[in-house]
Formats: sequence, structure tokens, C-alpha cells
Amino acid sequence: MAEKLRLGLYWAASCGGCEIAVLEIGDRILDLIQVADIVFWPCVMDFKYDDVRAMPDGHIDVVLFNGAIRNSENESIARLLRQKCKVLVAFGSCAVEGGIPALANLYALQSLMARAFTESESTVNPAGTVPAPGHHVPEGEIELPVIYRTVRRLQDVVPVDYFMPGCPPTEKQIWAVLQAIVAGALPPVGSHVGCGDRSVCDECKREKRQVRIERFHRPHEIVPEEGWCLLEQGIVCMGSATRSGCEARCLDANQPCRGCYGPAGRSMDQGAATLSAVGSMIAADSIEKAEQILRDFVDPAGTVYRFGMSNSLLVRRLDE
Amino acid sequence: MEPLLPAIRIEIGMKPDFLEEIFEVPGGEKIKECIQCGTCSGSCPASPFMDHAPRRIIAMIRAGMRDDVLSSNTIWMCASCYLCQVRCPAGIKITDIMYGLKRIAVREGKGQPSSSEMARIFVDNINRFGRNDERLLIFRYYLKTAPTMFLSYAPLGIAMITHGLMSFGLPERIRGIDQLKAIIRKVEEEGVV
Amino acid sequence: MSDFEPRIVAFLCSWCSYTGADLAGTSRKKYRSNIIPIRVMCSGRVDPEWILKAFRDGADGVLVCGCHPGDCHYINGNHKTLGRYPVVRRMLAQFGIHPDRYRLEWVSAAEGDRYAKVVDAMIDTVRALGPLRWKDRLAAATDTLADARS
Amino acid sequence: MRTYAYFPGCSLKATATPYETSLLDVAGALDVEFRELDDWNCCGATAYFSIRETLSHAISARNLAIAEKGGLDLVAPCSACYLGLSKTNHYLQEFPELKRRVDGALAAGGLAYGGSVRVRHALEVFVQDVGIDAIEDRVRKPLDDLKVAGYAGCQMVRPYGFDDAEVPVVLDRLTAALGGTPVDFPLASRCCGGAQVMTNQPVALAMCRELLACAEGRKADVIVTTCPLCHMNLDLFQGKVNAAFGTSFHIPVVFFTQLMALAFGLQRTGIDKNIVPASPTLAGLMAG
Amino acid sequence: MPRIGVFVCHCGSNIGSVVHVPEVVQFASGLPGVVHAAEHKYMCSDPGQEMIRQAIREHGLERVVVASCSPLMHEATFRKTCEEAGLNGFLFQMANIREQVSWVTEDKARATKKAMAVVQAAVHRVVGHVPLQVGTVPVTPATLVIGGGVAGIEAALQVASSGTRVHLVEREPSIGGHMARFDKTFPTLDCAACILTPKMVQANTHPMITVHAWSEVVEVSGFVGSFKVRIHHKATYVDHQKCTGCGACLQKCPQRKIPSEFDYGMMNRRAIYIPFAQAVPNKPIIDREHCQWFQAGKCRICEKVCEAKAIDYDQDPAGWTEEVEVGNIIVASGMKVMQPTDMKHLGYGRLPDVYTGIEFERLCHASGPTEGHIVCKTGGVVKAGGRPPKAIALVHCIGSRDQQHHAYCSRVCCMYALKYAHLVKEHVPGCEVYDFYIDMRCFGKGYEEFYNRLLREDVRFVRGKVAEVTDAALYPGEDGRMVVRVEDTLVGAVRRIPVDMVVLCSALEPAEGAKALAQTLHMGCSSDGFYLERHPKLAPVSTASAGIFVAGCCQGPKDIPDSVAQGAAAAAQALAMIMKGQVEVEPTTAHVIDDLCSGCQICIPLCPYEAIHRDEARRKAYVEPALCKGCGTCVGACPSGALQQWGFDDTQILAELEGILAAR
Repeated sequence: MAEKLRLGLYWAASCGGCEIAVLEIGDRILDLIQVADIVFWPCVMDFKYDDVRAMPDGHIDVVLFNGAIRNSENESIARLLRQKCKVLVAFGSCAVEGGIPALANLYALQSLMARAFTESESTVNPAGTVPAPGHHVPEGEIELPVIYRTVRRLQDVVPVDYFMPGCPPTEKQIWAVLQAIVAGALPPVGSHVGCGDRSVCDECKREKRQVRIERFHRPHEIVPEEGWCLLEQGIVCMGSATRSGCEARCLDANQPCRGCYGPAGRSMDQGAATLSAVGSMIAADSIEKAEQILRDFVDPAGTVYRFGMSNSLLVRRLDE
Repeated sequence: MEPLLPAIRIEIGMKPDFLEEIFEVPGGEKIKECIQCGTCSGSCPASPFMDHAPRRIIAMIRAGMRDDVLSSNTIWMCASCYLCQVRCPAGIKITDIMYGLKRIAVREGKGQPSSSEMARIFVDNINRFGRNDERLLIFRYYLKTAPTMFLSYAPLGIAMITHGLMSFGLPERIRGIDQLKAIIRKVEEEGVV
Repeated sequence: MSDFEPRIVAFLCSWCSYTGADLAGTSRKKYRSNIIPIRVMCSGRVDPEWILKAFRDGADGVLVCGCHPGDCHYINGNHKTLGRYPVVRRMLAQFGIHPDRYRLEWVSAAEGDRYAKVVDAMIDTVRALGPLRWKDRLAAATDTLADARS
Repeated sequence: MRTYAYFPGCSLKATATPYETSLLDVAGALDVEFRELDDWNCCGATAYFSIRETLSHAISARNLAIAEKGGLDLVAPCSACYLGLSKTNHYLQEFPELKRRVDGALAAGGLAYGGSVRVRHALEVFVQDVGIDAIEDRVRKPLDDLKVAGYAGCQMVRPYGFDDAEVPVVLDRLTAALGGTPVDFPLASRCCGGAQVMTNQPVALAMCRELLACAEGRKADVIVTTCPLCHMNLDLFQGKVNAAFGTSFHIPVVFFTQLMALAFGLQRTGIDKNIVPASPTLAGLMAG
Repeated sequence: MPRIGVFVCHCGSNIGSVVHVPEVVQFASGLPGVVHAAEHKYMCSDPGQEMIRQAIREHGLERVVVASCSPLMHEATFRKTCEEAGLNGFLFQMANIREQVSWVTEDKARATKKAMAVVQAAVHRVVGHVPLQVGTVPVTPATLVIGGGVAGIEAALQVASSGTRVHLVEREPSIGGHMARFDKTFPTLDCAACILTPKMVQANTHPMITVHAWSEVVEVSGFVGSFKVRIHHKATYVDHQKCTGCGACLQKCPQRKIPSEFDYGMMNRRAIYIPFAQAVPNKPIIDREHCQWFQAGKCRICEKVCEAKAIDYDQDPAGWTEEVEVGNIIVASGMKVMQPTDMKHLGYGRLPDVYTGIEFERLCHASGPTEGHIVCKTGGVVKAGGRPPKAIALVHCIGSRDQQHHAYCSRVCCMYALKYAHLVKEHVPGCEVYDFYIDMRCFGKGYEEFYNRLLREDVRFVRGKVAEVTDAALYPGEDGRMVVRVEDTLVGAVRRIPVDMVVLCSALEPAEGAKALAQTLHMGCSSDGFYLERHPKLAPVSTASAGIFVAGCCQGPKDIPDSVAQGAAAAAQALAMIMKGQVEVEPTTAHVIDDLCSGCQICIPLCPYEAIHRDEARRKAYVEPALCKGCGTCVGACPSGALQQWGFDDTQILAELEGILAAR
């Protein structure tokens, strides 16, 4: 029989949801290992980076890389795996477009550190200790990865073969992609896999009533009417500007789409696309009126780039 | 016998940039837009007594007839009633332009001595006392310009005294005279008119 | 920043503002040359993506001009434009881009003079704000392994 | 009780004292308080502009700055002061460069002016704030069949006046309220010659003549004025007009406040202080 | 990469004197894809165009960029040039380096740099151009004419004479406009009624013209070729089908003292009335506000005396509305004469016998308040038998050429003042006529000659704007008269001139409601409030809105000859369109990229023309090209880029943007 397929999975700057999502395939993982050896999956089995370093280049057939590039470790392992694998898949929203970690790009690193390690209400840190790259312990020097000021996508540090968005990708899509990998039936390099190429509205069953937006609500402020387009109800839903493939699950839960699959169709900036659509829908005939209605659209940047900050045209806040 | 010279204005003798001097008056550029309609002259209660009515003064300014304008009695005839200004279809602040011309004339010692003298004394009174004691004004003015004429005013003076319109006593000075002088000095330092 | 010459991109609707800008020329109004227009049929066509793209790729300011509300040649295309305007400005501010770098102005086909004034005013504002240099500053704010090792 | 900052100006302290006394009495009668502006300086009138423009704004800005501290409207009974102060107010808004200089000058005197002071004419305050009706109610001795030529003069109505710049009406409304009869006086806002009376007297006299002739033609018993200079030219110099033109005008000239005092039945009207003696009708009212 | 040709125009010295053209050409030839770059003194001239055609053939150009004037000026010209050389006209892009580069700065270096950036943008953009075909839409063979003044009547008659249906809408009870009030017309002095009335009647009786008098256009929808127009007919309370116009009701109506609008209140009319004797249509209407029956519930006399039984008190006071379909619209909504009431120093409204020009017209008119006798008021009333004036003042430029009112010149005042001067001389022997002018503007055919004639007729011309008109008599001969105070600027002296009548030649202003009508029609106004023509010289009667034309004073003050000429010109343009039967529409419409459209329907309510609907079967948006006007608003809003606009595709605009920002 032919040599078994060699798979690797890695977890960079992300919540770990993607790893769990993979396990979602359940018993089918047994079918998987019939045809594929998992040669690197630190989250699940005890592999060492040195094991990978020891591998010949291109040794791993496919690496599913989840998580954004937030620190020097993320980047160096990304480079290492790129070298050791044939096919690199950016797996999940963080790897594809920055994801939740990339919201950090709206702030300066120092202020984030201060908030996280000293200022936050729940923190007790009288010494004001904060992570430092180099640290001396009795056993000697230990090195911590350096945190980057700007969170980036996997494709910003190494060439990526396939993009599989989703926070996390659905188990259905994961299984489909794994099957494609095993069958060697992957689309041309550079494609998005495990998703559609239209917008979430394509899969959303809610009805449109062609009404204009009089005022905005945040999801927790009202109980939206079932079955009616949330955007028309004044809840910022990013479905129309977001790539399909999730089967509109959030909307089935009566919650707006947060846009985790990234921009739809030909749009090059998911946030701008959303603002353009939403802005066009409000019932205003003067700038003043528009301002008044949009006042309730809180934190536009954090809303429309919740998952896509690293993927956006502007990428981060830069103070003049 | 005197040779007869033609009454022609030779361009070389004109001062075309006189116009720019007027621009120092706030809003002075509007003078460019004058259409010579004569509303100002027709409105002016004093124009019948002027060497040149306001409209022609503007024309002369634009023609660069600097000396003629500054030496004319026109600018001193303006009583600042603003009638020309509120009626001017070109929105020219004519009264202010007359003030501007007065200032240039005073600076260069041109034009009606009597009028400029009056203004000078007035200003001097203020600069010294902060207020303008009318008795002092009248007194200094006529003493300076026409001592003889002063006598001819005796009847009026007496009338005023008998009607209790003229008191005696020294001119009073305002308390903040130094403050006022400081303000004046500051502006003078700026060297603007 | 006196020597700094801002680059400003203007998106002009063809019916009012582009015609107005032409009128400024026909009547020989003078304004500074830092602005380069892109003609669209209606200000409603202007996609916020273009505005972000302009800022990212080197524009220091973006001006959008359309017909006065109520006078839109396409009835109410400019209502969509003004609906997008405030929220885009607010988002720019969140990215640290001064909202005045992006302006929406109404210029009718008869307001050549106004167009000239709007342009000069915009140039003054942006010149005062200084260059944006988005790409360079973004690169400078991005760390790499090299930085980490050093 | 209405309270205002009060800017008498130089004339009311000298040649126009009857104007001030009647003004203050009438104010009292109408429950209006005029608080004299502390240590005010001369407004600069028309003469100062002829020498220094920025300066004349600076010195009148000093008055405005002092008034601003008090936070009250600034009332000037003299039209020249009224205009001088209003003009500075307007110009400081209209011309930023001028404002910069004036601010600098004020600072040198330890003052600052924010531009919040409203400059009002005494007549404006009585007719607009107190109101025609209140004035009518206060009348004790109506000016029955007294024909009054309301002479607003120029600087009270131009260019920043509160009344119509061409055909002012406020004085006529006041006259009517006092029980008198306003005569149609087409020259109501025509200039009296102002300070020309000193510098170019023949011109001023000629201007006054037109006014007096018109008033006489309209059978006015009295000309009512709102400005010390108008008053001086028409009253004090009426004799000179007659001398110069061989006319024989004898039209009494009174301040509008004197007319009010008369109609209110107050003790001091000061009308007797005027040069031209009261006409029979007027004398009658004063006696009765 | 397609083969691109760049052609830079000097436009004589218009561009060449500021932009260093050779430098631009050299720069262009270095741009990616550019295989040929050239310059020409006048690119739009025949040789210039021939140069482009040749280059296309010789160099096998697949894209063309012309850097010259505004695309609004010559885009069509050069598209045609490309077509003639076998290149689709939309593979062409214009770079405007005149109106928005060379004409707006004197800084040659900067201008040249800017021109390069503009050219580079065009070159980048044109790469992504695709061939497009101009579409056509049919034209409904009918024209709407708004306004029944002389311009509107002329336009209506011209259009109708071709056998085309015309709807002529007039908001007054009669057509005729201001001209119907005139006595004589300058400079020929022929009787206004004699030349206008026949046209009015002709219009009313013309089989192809429907006159909607006492009506207003309240809504216009649709677009060039097929406008839907809602016309509101105000209530007349008289059935004009039945009414024979016998006039019996007019005699019997007891309400006699209602000031006539037509005569500016100088005459009275009844509650049931026609505005003037020759009114067209010559059918009365009832003025509800003054009618005994409507106000007091009694009378009904008109009903009793009407043999035709035409009186109908039960008409809906709100009137009624009808909708008509037309292919194009001619706006001739006219002007109004300014009321100089706020110029108190001129005595209008204060002194008797001070009139506006148009009021004086009625004084000269045989059917006016004085039966054509120019006489002073008696007891404050204008009527015949009054004392004839010994002297009259004609005052020019009232509210015109006056920054406090209207900066513009009203163009007709000089001439009608001269006309009045003549009429006074004719009607009132021995009357002195003083004509006060700033500049005598006699620009028309035979006008200067007319002025010359009046000079011979001993009119006293005084160059100077009247400062004031007063009744303050100060000098002998002034008692009981009005005195005009003016500087005779030529003599250089102030003059006081006693007169008995003053005519204020007041300005022509945009008509009442002009702004509102402009909005109904989506038409532009210039800052003075008059309607904006598409080009002051080359397109004086068309507007920015295709299929909408302007004529007469609604576009700016003008005299009768010009108004009539414009009416005819507008008619010609309207007819040309109708005769052709179709109009070309730009192919720059929106279209849907099916694979990308998810049917989110955000675009659908955005389209003001309802050109987008959802294909339910395929659950996708569909744009109907015939309805799409090509504004691109839906494209800008589409969150997935599934909507694109031909000629304004995202890729094209972004390429243009890159071109601009790449320039250094």
C-alpha cells in the first residue's frame, strides 16, 4: 500500500477553539488515521519543536495552521513548518485574517500590557511585574517570545497555500477538507477551502422587508423578531459582507453575523463594505440626521473588523 | 507772459498704486467694484460743498490722482452720516474710505488744516485726559485756528453760560489714564494706522 | 511642515460637482494643484473601500463632492453618500486618522467659486495635519523576527 | 427694575447736561436703572478715526471690555458714542486682523474683550425694552396737539441702527405715545452737519437750514432730538443759521427725554435750558 | 497589457501656456502599455482627430487616452474619433488637463506635474476598459411645456406644428404671461396685444395643443423619452366644457371691489372673473375667498344668470389631478418683477405716483386703470381723468446691478425705460421726461437706433443713479411735488429735479416657486436663482437633465425677441428627439455578477428608478438596463462587489486611484 499521508496541526495566537473543532469530527478521526499519520500536533500529543527541526524539508504533506502571528514564537514556528511541509493551510479566522487577537491592533502594545498585567480591576500585581523576553532564574536565563506590536495573518510571514476561514470552521467543512486532502482533490493553490464564495445572506433564511434603518440596537438591547433580517431591524449584521460557508448558524440562533469568514465576493475590505451597505440603508436626508441615527452604531471599527483587522486595508491604529 | 499749458493729465504724473493704499481700510478693496453710479454723491448732504463729490473721489483714486484727492476739501467735508454707505450698490464702505483718506492727509500734513487740527486736538485731549472736555476742545481749537473768530463766538458762549450749559472748573482725568496710555502705546508700537 | 505638499484625491459627481469644478476653471478661479479629481456619475457610487485604499496608498486627504441634498441628479443618490459619511469618519478616527482628512462637501454646477474655496480650505486643513504616510508608518509599527532577535 | 451699564459720553457731562438729567429722571420714572460705566473713556467719536483707526477701535474696546465685566447691556444716549461703540463691536467680528491688534493692545492695559457686550441707544431701551405701552401708561400730561418733528439724525440709525436707516419711525411712535402729534418729517435721518459746525461751519449751517426749513414747512412746534450734537447744531446754532441765510426760524429743539419728562409731569425737564425759547404750544404744556 | 496611445492637446495656449506639454508627452510615452504618445495644437480639430485615427491604425492601438479639456466638453467627440478608426468608443479615456489643471493655476511646474498625474491615472484606468454599446430608449411623441408666457406659447406652437402632442401648463387663469400686460413693445413700438393675442388664441385652438390653464405641475417621474407628469388643476367652480364665455356672470356678480392681480391691485375685479378681456381660455373662474356664496352661503347670482348652466359650486375645492406621459419637457416658467418696497428712500409705497415699471405699463395700457391716460392719482386712487404729470422720472437699475439686491443686470430695463420715455412724450404733450441711467445698454437689433430716436425726442437723459425721491420741498418750484435727488455724473453736480411721477425700473427676479419647480424636475439653479443651462454658449436651452429644456426668463432676464428665440430653439431640440423616435442612453449601467450575488437585496430599495428586482427563482438581484440611469449608488453599496457599473467598475476606479497616487 502507498505511504500514509503525513499531517501536522499547529496552534499559534488563537483561543484553541480550532483544535476542538477538529476533534468535533469525533470517531471519524479513527478513519483519518487509517490513511494519515499525525506527525505534529502539540496540543494533543507530546511533540517537540526539535522533532520538527529534525525532519527533512517537505516531510509533512499538509499542515493545518491555526492562530494569528502575535509574537516571535508564532512567526518562527510558522517559518519552520512552511519549510517542513508541502501544503500549508491557514486554518480558522485567526490564521486567515487575524481574528479576535487582531483587535489588539486598535491599541498600543504598552497600554494593552498595562491593562492586562497591572490596571485591570481583577489584577493584583503590587510589584508591577510584566512579561519580559529575557528572565533570570536560578537554573539560568530563560527566554520568552517577544510580543509583536501588530498582529498579522499567517500569509504576512510565510506563503500560504490554502485559506480555511471560520471561527471556528464547522466540523462538516473540516471533514470535507480532510477528505479532499486525503483524496488529493484540493482546488488550485491560493483558494479558499471549506467555505462558499458568496455572502452569508445566501444561506440565511430571514426575510427582507425593504425598510430603511431608523435606529440601531446592540444585540443585547432588544430581542430581535425571528425570521426578519436583523440589519433591517437595526442590528449590525455583517452577513451581507461576509463569506458564506457557515450555514448562517449565528442567525439561526437569532444573533447577528460577526463576519468571521472574512470579506465576501470581490470586496477587498470587509469593514468598508459593511459600512457602505449599512450607511446606504439608513433613513437620512441630511448629514445631521445621519449622525443622529448612526450615534447608536457603537464602536464601528471593533464591530466591522471583529475578525478581520489584520486583513483590513488599514491593518491597525496609527496615532498621528 | 506765462506759457499756456494744456490741462491734460499725463499718465507719468499719476499714482496708480494709490489704490492699494486704500486697501489698508478694512474692506477697502471693494472700491474696485465701484460702477460710478453717483448714488453716494447724490445722497451726500455735504457733496454740494465739496471740491469733488465722493463718486469722483473714487474715480480719481482709481486714476491715481493722489495729490488732488488728498488736497481736496472733500475728505474733510464728510460728516460721517453713512448715507452713501448704506445705499452704495457696490457695498463700498465709503465713509471708512473717507476716514482712510483723512488719515493719509493728516500723516502727510495735506488738506484742510482747520479740520485736521480739530481732529488732532480731539485725539490729544483723549490721549491726555481719557475724555474730551468740550470747553477745552473748543478753546484750543479756535485759539489754534482762528483766534479772532473765537471772539465772534462770545455771544454763543454767553448764551450757553446763562443757560447753564457751560460749567467752570478744570478738565478731569480718568483714573485709568495710564492703562489707556498703555493701550495706545501698544498700538503705536504695532506701527499700524 | 511648511514645505509639505499634501496629496488629495477628490471624487466628484459628474452632474453637479465635476461641472462645478469645470466652471471654476472656465471662470479662471485659482486654487492649489494638490488635488486630483476622479469623476463618478454620482457621489452615491463612491465606495468607502476607495477612501481607505486612498489613505493606505499615499493620499493625505480625500474629498468627496456631490449635489446639494435635494438637488441630486439621481433624485437621492447623495442621501446614501451622506448616510455613509459620519460612520466612516468615526471609524477613521478609531484608526488614528484625523476625520478632517476625509470631507464631504456639496458643490452645485454653479458653484465654481465655492469649489475653489473648498479645495483650498481642504488643502490648508490637511497641510496643518501633516503627511499621513500610512504605508511607511505601518511598516515601522510592524515587528519581525529580525527585530525580535536584535 | 431693569438695569443697564450707562455710557454718558463727554457731551452729557458738559454741553448737554439737560439731556442727562432728563434721561436719568425719565429712567427712574420707568423703573430703569442706568449704572454709569466705571472710569469710561471718550468713545473717540468721528474725529479719532481721522487720525488712527486701530487706535480708535482700541480705546472704545477699553469701554466695551470694562462693560463686559459687568455683564450688562451698554447704553449710550449720544448717537456718536452709540455708533462708535457698535462699530468697534461689529469690526472686531468682521476683521480678525483688527481684532488681533486690538486684543494685543487691551492686554497691554491688562484688559480683554470677548465681544459679548450689546451696545444700545437710550431711545432703543425705552421703546423696545420698557415698551411703548408702559411709556403710554406713565404719561400724566399728554402733549395734546403738540406737533413734533421726530429727528433721529444719522448715527443712531446708520449703519448699525435699531431703527430704519432711511425712514426711522421710533420717534414718531414715542411722540404718539406721549399724546403728541408726529408730523411727517422726511429729513428725519438726514445729517445735521455734525462736527462740521466747528470745522466747516458754513456747510453745517446749510445742512441745518434744510432741516429747519423742512420742520417749519411741516408746521412742527418742536424738533425732538436723540443726540447732543444734533441738538447743539439745531438749537445753539439756529440763530447763526438765521443770521447766515436771513431766515427767521424759531423752532424749539428738545431731547426726546425732555419731551418724556414733560409728558410724565416730572419736575426737571430742562427745557428751559434750551437756547431757542419754547413755542406757545410747548410753553403752554410746560405751564399747564 | 493592451497597446495604449496617449494624445496631449495644447488647446492653443489654453493648456500649452501653463502645462509643459512636451514634458507630459514624454512622461506618458514611458508609462506601461503606452506604445505611442503625441501632441497637437488643437486635438479636437479635424487634423487633430485625423492624427488620432491614423495612430490607431498605424500603431494598432487598443486603448486611447486624450489629455485635453473636460470630458463634459469633448468626450463624445473623441469617442466618435475612435469609432471612425474602428476602435470601440469606450476603450477611450479622457484626461482633463484644462478646466481642472491649466485654467486653475499659474504655477507652470505644479500644473505640469498635476497634468502628468492626471494622464497617468487615465492610462492606468483605460487598461481595464471594455467595449460597450450605446443603448437607445423610445421617445413618447409628446412634449410638456411649463409656463404659458410668450416663450412657452412659441415653444408649444412650434412643437405642435409638427403634429406632435403638446401639454401647455399655466398656473394663472390665462396664458399670455407678462407680455399680455404690455401696451407697446420696444423698439418697434408695435402693440403687444396685437402680436400676442393671435398666438394665444392659436395655441388654445390648435388641435395638437392641450392648454391646462389654472393648473400646476406637481410631480415629474420617469426619465428622458418617457416622463410621467402629474398636473394639478385648481378648482374653477365653472364647467369650462359647458361655459360659452358669454360673460353674463361677470356683469352680475355683486362682489365688485376685489383688487385685480392682473393690474397689481390698481383695478378691481369680481368674485367670478377672467383676468383680462383677451384672456385665453376666455372662461371665468370663481375666487372662493371672495365669493358671497362660499363665504356667506347666499347669492348664487352667477348660477342664475348662466344660461349654459356651467356654474358648479360643488367642484372639489382641492381641484383634480391628471397624469400625462411626455417624451421631453420645455420649462418656460418666466420671472417676476421685484417689488422695491424696502427701498424706502425711493418713496415706493410711501409717496403717491411712484410706480414700478410693470405697473406703469398698465397706466399706458388702454384697458388699464386709467384707460391709457398717463395721469397722477386723484385722492390716492389711480383712475382716468386725473391731472397729467408735468414731469416724469424714469429710474434705471432698481434692484439690478446692486449687491444689496441683485448683482446681475436685468437687461430689459434700459429699453423699456426708453419705450416709456417715448410713450409719455406721445401721450402727455409738454411733459418733461427725465431718464436716470447708469449705463445705457441698448444691445439688440435696432435698439441703439431707438435710443438715438429718443435723444431726438428731447428726453432729458441724466447719467446717475437716483439717490432719493423725497417730498421735502426746500426750493422754489418743489412745493407739492416729488423731488428727485441725483448726481448728474457727467455734469459733476448734484441736482434736485421736481417731478410728478416716478417710474422705478425694478429688476426681474426668478418666478415665485422657481426653486420648488427646479426640485420637481431635478434641475439646477445658478446662485441668483435662475435655471442653469447646460452650457452658457454651446447649450443655452438644454439643461443637465436629458430631455429637459429651458426657454425665456426662467433661465435669466431677457426681452421678448430672445424669449421667443429660445422658445423656438427649445422646440427644435425637443422635436429633433421626437422625430428620431429614440434617444441614446449611456451604456454605463449597473449589472450583477451572478456568481457573487447572494441575493441580500440591499441594493433593491436604493434604486430611485426601481430598476433592480430580485429574480426569485435564482434568488439573485437583476438590473433592468432600460430603467437603470447609471448612478452607481447600488454598486457603491453592494457589500460583496457583486454589483458593478459598466465604465465605472471598481477595478477601473481603483486603477485610476493607483495612477494618481503612483505619480510623484
